[in-house]
Amino acid sequence: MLAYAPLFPFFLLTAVALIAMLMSALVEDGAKVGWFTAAGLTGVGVLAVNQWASNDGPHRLLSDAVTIDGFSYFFYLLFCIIGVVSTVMAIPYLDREQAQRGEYYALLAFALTGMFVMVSSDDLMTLFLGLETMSLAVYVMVGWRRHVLRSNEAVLKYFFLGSLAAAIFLYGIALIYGSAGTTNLVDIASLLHTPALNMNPVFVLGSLMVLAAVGFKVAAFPFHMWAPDVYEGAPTPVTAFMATAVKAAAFALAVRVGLALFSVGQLHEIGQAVVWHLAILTMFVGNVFALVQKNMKRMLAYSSIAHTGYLLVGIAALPDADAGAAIMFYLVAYAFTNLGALACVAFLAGREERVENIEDYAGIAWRYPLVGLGMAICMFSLIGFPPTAGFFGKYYLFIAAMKANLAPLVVVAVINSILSVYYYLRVIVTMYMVPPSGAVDPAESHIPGPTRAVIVYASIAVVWAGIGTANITAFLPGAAPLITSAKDSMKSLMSKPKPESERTTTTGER
Amino acid sequence: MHPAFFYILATVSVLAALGMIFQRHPLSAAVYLVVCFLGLAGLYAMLSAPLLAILQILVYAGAIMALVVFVIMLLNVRDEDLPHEPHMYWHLGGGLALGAALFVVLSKAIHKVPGEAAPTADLVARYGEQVGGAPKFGGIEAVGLHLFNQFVFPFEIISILLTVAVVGVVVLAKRRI
Amino acid sequence: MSFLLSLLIFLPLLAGLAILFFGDEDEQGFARWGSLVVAIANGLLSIGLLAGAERVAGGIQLASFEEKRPWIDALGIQYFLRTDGMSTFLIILATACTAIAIAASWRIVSEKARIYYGCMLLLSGGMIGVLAAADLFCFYVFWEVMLIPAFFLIGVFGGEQRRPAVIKFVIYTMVGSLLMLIGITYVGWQHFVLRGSWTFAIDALYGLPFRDGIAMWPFLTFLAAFGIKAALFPLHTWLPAAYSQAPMPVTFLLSAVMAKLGIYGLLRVALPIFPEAAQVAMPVLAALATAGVVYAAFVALAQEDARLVVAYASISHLGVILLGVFSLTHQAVAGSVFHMVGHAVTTGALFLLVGFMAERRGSTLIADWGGAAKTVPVFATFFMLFMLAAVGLPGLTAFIGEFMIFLGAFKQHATATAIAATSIIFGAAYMLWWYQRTMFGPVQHDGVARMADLNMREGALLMPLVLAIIGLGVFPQPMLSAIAPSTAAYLKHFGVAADPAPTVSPTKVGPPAHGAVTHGEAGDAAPAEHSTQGIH
Amino acid sequence: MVPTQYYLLVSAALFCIGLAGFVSRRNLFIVFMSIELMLNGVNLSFLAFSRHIGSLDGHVFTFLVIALAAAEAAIGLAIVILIFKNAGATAASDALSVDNYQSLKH
Amino acid sequence: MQSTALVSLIPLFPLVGAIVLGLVALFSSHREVGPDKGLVGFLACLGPIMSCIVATMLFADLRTNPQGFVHVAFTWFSVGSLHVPAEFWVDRLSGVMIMIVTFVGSLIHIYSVGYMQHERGFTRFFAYLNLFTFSMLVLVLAKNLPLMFLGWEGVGACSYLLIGYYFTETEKAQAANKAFIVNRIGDLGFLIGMFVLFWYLGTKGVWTVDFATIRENAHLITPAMAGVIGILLFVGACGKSAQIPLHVWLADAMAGPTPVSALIHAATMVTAGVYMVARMAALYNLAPSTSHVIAIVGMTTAIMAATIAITQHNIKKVLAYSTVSQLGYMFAAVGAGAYSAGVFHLFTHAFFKALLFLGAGAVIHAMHHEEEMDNYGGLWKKLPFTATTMLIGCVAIAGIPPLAGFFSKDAILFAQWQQGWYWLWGVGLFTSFLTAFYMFRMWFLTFLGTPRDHHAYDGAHEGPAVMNVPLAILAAGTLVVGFLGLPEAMGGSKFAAWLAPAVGAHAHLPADLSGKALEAATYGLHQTEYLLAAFAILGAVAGITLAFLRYGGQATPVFGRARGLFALFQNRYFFDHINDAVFVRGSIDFLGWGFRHVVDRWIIDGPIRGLPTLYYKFSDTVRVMQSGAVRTYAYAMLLGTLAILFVVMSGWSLLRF
Repeated sequence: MLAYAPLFPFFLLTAVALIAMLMSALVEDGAKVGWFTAAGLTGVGVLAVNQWASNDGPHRLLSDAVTIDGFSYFFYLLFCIIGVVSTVMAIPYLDREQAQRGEYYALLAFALTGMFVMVSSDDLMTLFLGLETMSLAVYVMVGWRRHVLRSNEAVLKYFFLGSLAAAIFLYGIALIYGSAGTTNLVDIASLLHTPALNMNPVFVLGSLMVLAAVGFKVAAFPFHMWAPDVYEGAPTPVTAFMATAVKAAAFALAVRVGLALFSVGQLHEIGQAVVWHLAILTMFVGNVFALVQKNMKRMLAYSSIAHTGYLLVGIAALPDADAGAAIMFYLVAYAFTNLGALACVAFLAGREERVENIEDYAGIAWRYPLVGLGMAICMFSLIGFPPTAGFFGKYYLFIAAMKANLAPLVVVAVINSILSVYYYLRVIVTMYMVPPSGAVDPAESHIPGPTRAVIVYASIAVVWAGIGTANITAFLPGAAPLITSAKDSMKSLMSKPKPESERTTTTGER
Repeated sequence: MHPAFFYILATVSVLAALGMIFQRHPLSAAVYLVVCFLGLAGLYAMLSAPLLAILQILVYAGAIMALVVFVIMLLNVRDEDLPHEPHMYWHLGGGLALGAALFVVLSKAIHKVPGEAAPTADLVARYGEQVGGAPKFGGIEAVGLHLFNQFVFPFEIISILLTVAVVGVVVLAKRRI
Repeated sequence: MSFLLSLLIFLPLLAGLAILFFGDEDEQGFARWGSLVVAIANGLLSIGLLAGAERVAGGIQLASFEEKRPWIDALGIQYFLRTDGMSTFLIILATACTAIAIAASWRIVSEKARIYYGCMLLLSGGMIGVLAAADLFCFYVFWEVMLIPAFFLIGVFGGEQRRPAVIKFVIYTMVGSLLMLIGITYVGWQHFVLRGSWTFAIDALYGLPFRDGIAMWPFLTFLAAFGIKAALFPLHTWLPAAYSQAPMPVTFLLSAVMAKLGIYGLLRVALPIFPEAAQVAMPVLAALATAGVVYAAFVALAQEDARLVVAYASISHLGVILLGVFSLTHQAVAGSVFHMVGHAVTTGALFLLVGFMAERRGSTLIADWGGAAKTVPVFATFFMLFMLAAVGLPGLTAFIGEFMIFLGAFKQHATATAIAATSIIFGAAYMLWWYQRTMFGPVQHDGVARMADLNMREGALLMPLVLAIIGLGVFPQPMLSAIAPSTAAYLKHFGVAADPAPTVSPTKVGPPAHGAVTHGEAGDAAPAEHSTQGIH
Repeated sequence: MVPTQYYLLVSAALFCIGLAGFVSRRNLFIVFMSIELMLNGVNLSFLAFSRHIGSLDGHVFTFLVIALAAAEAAIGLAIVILIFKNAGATAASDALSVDNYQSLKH
Repeated sequence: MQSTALVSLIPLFPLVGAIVLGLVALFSSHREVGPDKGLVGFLACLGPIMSCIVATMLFADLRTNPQGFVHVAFTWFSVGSLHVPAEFWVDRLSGVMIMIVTFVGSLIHIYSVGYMQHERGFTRFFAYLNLFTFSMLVLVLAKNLPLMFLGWEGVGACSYLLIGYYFTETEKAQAANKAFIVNRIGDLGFLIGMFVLFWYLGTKGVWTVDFATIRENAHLITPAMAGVIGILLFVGACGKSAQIPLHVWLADAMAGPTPVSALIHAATMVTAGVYMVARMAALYNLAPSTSHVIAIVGMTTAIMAATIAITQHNIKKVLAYSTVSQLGYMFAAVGAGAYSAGVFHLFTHAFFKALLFLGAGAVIHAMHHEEEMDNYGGLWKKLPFTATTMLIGCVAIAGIPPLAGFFSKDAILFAQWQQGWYWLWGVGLFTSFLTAFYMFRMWFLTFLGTPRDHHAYDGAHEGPAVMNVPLAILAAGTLVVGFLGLPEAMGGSKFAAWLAPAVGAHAHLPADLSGKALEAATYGLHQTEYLLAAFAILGAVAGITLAFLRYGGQATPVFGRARGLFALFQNRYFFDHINDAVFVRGSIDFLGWGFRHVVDRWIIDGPIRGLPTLYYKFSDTVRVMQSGAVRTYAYAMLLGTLAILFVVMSGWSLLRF
């Protein structure tokens, strides 16, 4: 039994999800399920932290399908935090929208289950199944407001395009399986040192199809087009969940897959070249399209695409461990930032999300100082302004890219950061410096407690994740401990011991 | 089995697939798809995958397609409910051109898949022999053992996935909660 | 007192946050008194930086306050603060100006006081942080931290056109600082490549042997950031917009301290890290600085709004300082550092006065004034003093800096300096003309006739500036002595040797043994023992 | 014996036909079925490769994909039902058209 | 060279006075009744008088100690090789200057107590005046160039403040601006000259800005470089001493109260340029061509100002142009290497021009601030004392022996002759004729004839004693000081001998002569000198006669519009018109406006504002690509995938396409 101890967080999470599912059938008030889920996720997080602290190297379990290492724990914790925050954020939201049902939280927990799988599996097929578990749950969450046609439209688009991406992913897996004889990433990575596989067009084709599918999940150009529509149409807490957890999971997947498939020889060249171009295009597309958006959520969606572009710079800098660590840090920073920003958006939107246009935010910072401040901090973080976490994330990425001789990408990223200033700043300027137009219908003058908590804690986290240092406090991860642990996690990801089981890999005849 | 079966089944599958995308009414498309799936089941069987062939017929052609047909019927989709598709053939032409381009790339790569399929003797040697001389490869026992030895974790995941689907469908489609 | 620097930075920062969150919205009591007390306390603390100064051969060696803690070990980033002769006085300047600016805001801010005063303190903390930072990364963080409170101060409390102005301000600054981020990343990485470890400690980055030709690019990124902040022509257009729209105490702080940070950055970071590239670029940069000096002077001449007159005057004077920075002589560099303080008090004082003008008359348009010297003689007296200081009258502080800059720069950029020095003409022209149209002549407006003179509070605010203007103009030497060792150390990065000692006066003054207009025979007549006297 | 490549070609053809159907048809059901077709194409590949290299992994994968397809079908059809009901109330004639859902754009 | 702290006391007294009075003025600025005028007047005069006493003490010591006294008060600023101490130096040159400044200054302070009695800003006026005295003393006492520059600019600033004393009148305020700005043009030359000198001497290993050290090492400077430095410094002198083309401010500067005109714009500040050139004599000696230029500029200024003066109607303007003209003489002298002659003229001019201005002030005071001579006439009867003293001044400036002006002017003209610059001598002689003419024109118009403004005439009366005593003292001085500078022929100039340690002896004869040759040469020299003096006297007498004929007897002289050449004179050679049109309007309306509205807004800011607009437009255009249709998205995805596949597979030649 102890051999499976590293899986306990996953088991616990699954249990939480199942109990939440059962509760939602039995308990009338969905909010209770929500609180239960939040508590359960906290428990999972605590468990994960405990195990992480005593982690003694990667554990490969269940026929090498699962590898639980520092990388996994890092993301477990991140997912738990995001899970708790988005649960808490959703409780008042669903109350307001009169769509409070326990299943929402169960699905959220199930989605997290899928993400857990995604970050702790070394097998392409298992990764894929995790991805699909997550996706199916998120599809349903996107369509949560069933009577709202825009929400329906969002889920329709997301589902169909997601399925298409899944099919492409799957075809890629098939080609990889056919050419490498295995779907285990560790095995593939070691096989890649043979030129036979490295140069095998079938394998390259398969890898590229996987890359395209991952590109869809992270919303990279030209696979990004679903994102604005879905982000806009989805309930705001779901948007927050997608922009943070789903994106983080997708990038974790990208790191894992990228490290395995694209880190050796010619494939590395190919992967880097493709990601190089995708990064540039993604950044530009995100920033150019974001500028003219009137809808706040849609703007954030394009901004999310732009950030995908920045993150792709990090992906292009792989397999350098610093690049991976930078990506992880960035994801954390971005998660807090977006949770905070979208919590503000969710609150300000009012019933049925009528107030979502940026111009409606005129003078709102003076009516809701907390919301204004929280949003401002998050916008500054998105711009990449010190001392917020967003800045440090970008900085680590730039350092990593420099190290990988990708200075041009850094320059492009900086140019894009400049472009992004325009639209982020507009939000702050509107909130603080434009007199209220009177068009805003204040849905509530009182900010619900959970929303307030989310905004406050997210804002603090955004700042703290920037300036926190190891020698001020050891128990709250700020910039320094975060990047250190991210680096350690990357190291544990990249230094794989030999598989425990001696499963022979059949490579097939060449 | 004789290679001719392959050609027949392959042709049926591909043509049925083509037929599916050319149908105006989803019901007839579904029928074409079932035909295609049946053809595929045959091909599975030819690839020493009897279990999957059966599952293909039972689950895919049977359950899933039945579900699709059922939903179409449930929604009572009449002809006038069908979307107006004025330039359907043009669109299909474009789509097929795209598909063809991809196909060219894929086929070029597939062309380079090295070597030949493993000889049956090898499989027999590795997986044992069923009654009747066929290898146990692809049989329910071998696949089952493989599944629950090597792929128990994915199996568990897929069960979670199915649970998610159940919850999701309930949430989405239930009339009033 | 090793934590003095941290205290100086974090006292205003934390107090600013506290006021921001817990201050009152309307009553103003806690917010403004609290911030004033903190600012004054910080000002007094900053004087502690002068403790432990010692007289050494080259001047006065200030005690070096240093503080080093690991911050982000993974990249060798440290929380590293240190002061020297260049930064100490600027820190004192920053703390003093903060206190004055806060005290000057008394009547300007009527609502949202907590935001205003909180941001003031945050801005102050950020500026002190920039000046104290000895780690490039810290430097950058503080550099950007300044921007946020400045953004709110201008954008929320500014004038009619505040929104375009503030957006311009932020975009400009961001463009510069993000480009600088590339440069910072690059030099850190180069240290890693060339020396094998990550560090951003500024002094460790001095003297990195960059590959030929490549150093110009990162240098330009730094130059962009600092040039924008210091309004180097033609990157100056944000400045008039921001300065004229910000509330005047804020403009005071921006002009007195923030603009200096760009110059400080050049001296501390951009030039010494890339000495070769800097030397290649210097003639061009000196030409730009000169162009800015003359150009801004002409634009100032054509302004109709006092705020813009001073704003462009500020650009012109900053150009002079930049000219000094781009010259590698002891006089020019020391003069630049000195003039940063000198310019701060003179231009700052003018901005404060413009603020008082706006308070009194409700307008800073020159056409709305005239003859005010009759109704507000005390105001006019202060104004006259500051105006004369701004035109560089000897005996007042700005002269010392300008003189040394021009003198020093003349060695390297003779033509440019000669052109830039015409600013003493044009500077006098726009200042005097402005003064005349505002203060002299008959009283033509009722508003002017009914105006109240400076009250005690305002007078008390201006007194430190008056004292600084006169005191530093007459007795600049203690400060210059303290600056000199640092500038000498700075110039070593460029291979500039220490100046020879000045030639002392001969012990006796003999009669010049010249005939009438003796057509170049003087050489023979001069006593031989004088010919090499004083050459060391 | 039929070479593996032939199977793979059939698989690729099915996949591509599925794609073509996906991008060119408006009918939600047919788009949906196109996805199913693509998944089946992939399945054929899995099995062909499985046979080719004599590994049972492909079989398991196919098994999993069928289960996945079932789940996706359930969700997908639920979405179709949902949207048909919601949209049908307003514009019945095009409720089944993909192109009907373009309100989220630009 | 002795060191004595007394030197530093000289400028300190007026400084203290200025500060005290300034504070009093500041704190009483809102009082209806100002502080007691007697007390303020006493305080105001105290500083200059104390300085005068100290100066006299030191001056007396200079007889035995030609090297002078030095005191380093403190180090002003010092960085690297640049060392600028606040070091004051009384030598024989500056000794003369401090005597002029403190003595004449004291007299004018006393006079002003009477003159300014009824002005509102009484205290303020004396604060400025004391501050001016301080600055002027720093200027002359400074031992190095930057410190001299402090005084140099300080007097400029005080001049600005005092010209603008009646600030409620826009024209007067503008005149103040003009004075300061034109001076600044000269200061620019001064500064740059200083820089060139500093760095050039530096290349020779001498790092200094100290006068004494410069003089010691002047031989290191090549003639060409000395010429450059000399010209640059002379530009500064032009500004301060109102030489062409920077003379335009001085006439306007008469907007200030008349004592100010007497002190600043006649006796002291405007002579600073001459003083500076004399200070740098060692340098100018090396650059004969530059010296020649200076002489030419000086003489041109002299005649030009004289021609303008003959057409002026305003009594102070006449005196102002007269001052410009006399300053021109002084520069002609120093240009000819006759530094002692130049400084001697400076010295005598200080007396008689201060006298004339104060006299004019008395007239103006009597006539209720009427300055136009058109309204004077016949004042002899009302103001006999003033008329007498002014007559002495006029005679002196006209160059009638044995008054002060004769000897000093004669020395200057003789110096031109000696340099072989005969035509400059001729111009000087003609100017001397003009001088006599316009001065007596002024005197006749004012004091003779019949009153033209009876109302003012009836109210006119002599000023109080406090005004008359200084007049008397100055008149007495005018009568006697000339004898200090007797020509060579009449026993030689004591003044020149006095100055020799500071500026060098002006050798009249080649040094290598001896015996008979020397005697012969000396005889010839003396004959020439007598002859030239006779010419000068003749010219002066002719001028006076002409003035009497033209203005003396007539009851009401005709003041018509001048025609022809006289129109040119009356319009001041159109200098102001050209300056205003070209420089003032050019910089404000053309460059300033153009830079502000065109360059700043469009050329620099245009692209910066344009880029965001372009960005926005571009963004607005491409957004339609996000069509909202699933199929579009799917196409994008598939085309993207295909593109990647194609590019990669062909680019890496994995496939043969």
